[in-house]
Amino acid sequence: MSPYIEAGYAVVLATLGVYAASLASRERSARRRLGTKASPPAARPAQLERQLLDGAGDGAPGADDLEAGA
Amino acid sequence: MPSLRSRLVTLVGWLALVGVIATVWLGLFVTPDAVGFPDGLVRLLYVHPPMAWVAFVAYGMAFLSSLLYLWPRTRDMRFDRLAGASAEVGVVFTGLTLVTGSLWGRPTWGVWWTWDPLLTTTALLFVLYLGYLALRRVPGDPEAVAGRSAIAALIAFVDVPVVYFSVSWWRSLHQAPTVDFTGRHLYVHGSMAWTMLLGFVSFTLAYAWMTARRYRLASLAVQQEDEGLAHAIAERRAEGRVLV
Amino acid sequence: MAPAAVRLREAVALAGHFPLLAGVSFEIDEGEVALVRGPNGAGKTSLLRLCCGLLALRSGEGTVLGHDLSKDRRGVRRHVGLLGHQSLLYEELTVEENLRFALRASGSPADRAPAAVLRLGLTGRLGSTPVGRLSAGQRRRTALAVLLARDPGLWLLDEPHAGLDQEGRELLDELVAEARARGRTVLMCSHEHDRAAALSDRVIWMVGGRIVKEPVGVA
Amino acid sequence: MLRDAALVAGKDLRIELRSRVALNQVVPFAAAVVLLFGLALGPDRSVLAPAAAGLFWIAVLLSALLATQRSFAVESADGARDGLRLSGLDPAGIFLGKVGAVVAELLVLEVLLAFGVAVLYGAHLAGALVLLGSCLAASIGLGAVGIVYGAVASGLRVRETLLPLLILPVAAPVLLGATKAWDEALRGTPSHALGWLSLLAVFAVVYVAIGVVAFGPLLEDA
Repeated sequence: MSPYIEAGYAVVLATLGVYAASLASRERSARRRLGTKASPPAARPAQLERQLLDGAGDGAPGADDLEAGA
Repeated sequence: MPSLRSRLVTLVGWLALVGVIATVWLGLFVTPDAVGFPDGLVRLLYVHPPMAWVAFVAYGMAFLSSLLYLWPRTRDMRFDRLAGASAEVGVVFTGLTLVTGSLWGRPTWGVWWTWDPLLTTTALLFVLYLGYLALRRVPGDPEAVAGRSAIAALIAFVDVPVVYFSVSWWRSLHQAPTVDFTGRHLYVHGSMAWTMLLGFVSFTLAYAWMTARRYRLASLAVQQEDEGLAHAIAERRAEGRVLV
Repeated sequence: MAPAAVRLREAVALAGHFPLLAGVSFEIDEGEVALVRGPNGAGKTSLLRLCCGLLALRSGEGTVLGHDLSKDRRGVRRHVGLLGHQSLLYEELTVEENLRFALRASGSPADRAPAAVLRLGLTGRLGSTPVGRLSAGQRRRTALAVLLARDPGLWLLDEPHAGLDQEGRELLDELVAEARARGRTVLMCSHEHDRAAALSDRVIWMVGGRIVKEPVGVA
Repeated sequence: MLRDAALVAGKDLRIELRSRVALNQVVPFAAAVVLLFGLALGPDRSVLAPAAAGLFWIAVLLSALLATQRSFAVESADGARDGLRLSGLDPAGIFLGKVGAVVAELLVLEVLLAFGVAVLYGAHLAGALVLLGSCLAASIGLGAVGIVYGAVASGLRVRETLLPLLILPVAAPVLLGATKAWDEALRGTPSHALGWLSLLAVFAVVYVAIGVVAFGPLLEDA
């Protein structure tokens, strides 16, 4: 079998593997920076905005406690 | 307990992994050599066309979500993140399309690159979407970045058919030997057809899994920015109180 | 026309991630001249840019001359004039060319241009020199001439006196007084406290991106 | 909208006449590119003449990049960009006006460059109708893509490096179509160029349409 075939398969598998690994590691470091559990993404920015303005801070996932009554 | 969505993503991930391994195993060892393709070159057909197909799907998804973002009623930052994620995965697969394409060309015509319409278009797309990704990375107000990127994705995708037709016209003038990559006119033995189909399905699943993970990564980044924003507004307020 | 020319409620505007305005609420009636005071970086200029639709409203509500800032911030621009630190003019074009372009672009009649040029003393050779070769003060007068010729419903003046000579400042005071007499609304921010205060019906204090009551001991 | 377009085009062209950047810098740049091709490919006419169309259009493509960047540099002086937003001009009008100005500059450049190429490469210009037609369609296409991407990249510091990377791949079909149209004309078979002219026309229409729709939001966000 021509060596080009193995080369082709090897390149495909290696690249996809490396990319998948990079996704996983980038996600781990992002979570560590956030210091949160593996929770789903937080409320959308607009929603977060409203909570923040009226200082409710009702424990939306990922949003830590904000000083009330700004 | 991870939500239903992330469990679904994990499931897709495993399915993709199993599918890819099966395709490789079938493609390299089980399926027979095909007539007309010297020393087993047909086996690249299980890998190369799916790469091109997934790249095209990825850019189509980026185009669609950009359109949805631009349409005022359906405007939502999640579409912007989806477009970015899909385009990034698309660039990875486009790169692989080019590599496997030239690996195909080398033994067949003794040259790394033939100006074949499909490959040339893919090369142009590779550069085009690298530009798109570069544009996305330029810092700025989230809405501004999203708006810019959506329009760039719009332009890039509209360019695909234009480039393809102009290149194929151009190539047809030179009548160079171009083997039809999708191997349509190749007599496809039973097991080969299944392997090819498996290749398409499993690489598409791989694309779906990667895009989902990249999307979640983008959401985390946004969440991190929002934390910063909340902090910034609180700080800004403190600046006010100190003077009052 | 709605009584309030400008009405903002809890308006938030961002530059990237920095909150320029962190919840601003106030109202200005039509024909009123309001002065915004406060330390540097309090968000005065951002407030003016928000009112002319240059700055996007991230959250909260805002209407200017009946136009809703969150939905139709481009619509408000024909009725608003901004005199800022930058002249917003093309340096290669002459004073008259800039004036003509600005007037025709905003759809105002071009016949008011000569009167404005005369009033601002930009006559003769000055009128035909490219703006790039003018001094800062003369550029400010040219921008003022454009504003006077357009005579929009809402005048937004960002430290208008800066860069003008003594004669220019007196001229500016007259123009603001005349605009008020014509029922135009003026929102101005300035560090020339006594001079600006004399022109204004009301003073608004801004600190940290918000409107505050009368702060103690703020310069 | 067309009234605004004429106003903006007039303003851009007046600024160009006053500052003469296109004439004094972009045309010499194109001439330099054409000369460099001559140096690179050697003086042999049998090599240069057949390649004349391709070299001509690469020079035009690169010049179009400079012209569109110049078109946006005009707005950046002293807040003129905010002035444009505040002017209440219809964004589609601003887009068409700026494209019109760039197309006018490109056409002037192309006419001058055509003689340059004829002289330097010894290509004899024939089939003038096809030559002009392709110049017009290609220039409109290039102008439209340039101005749209110019607006996309305008507010950014990395503008100079990002704009070429964005525009060139998209403009590839224009380079292809225009070169082929010119080849047919120069070879004396202008009728064959019809297909390529229609490609250029389609490209121009598509990207002008995208520009008219997209320019409003783009002007706001940048």
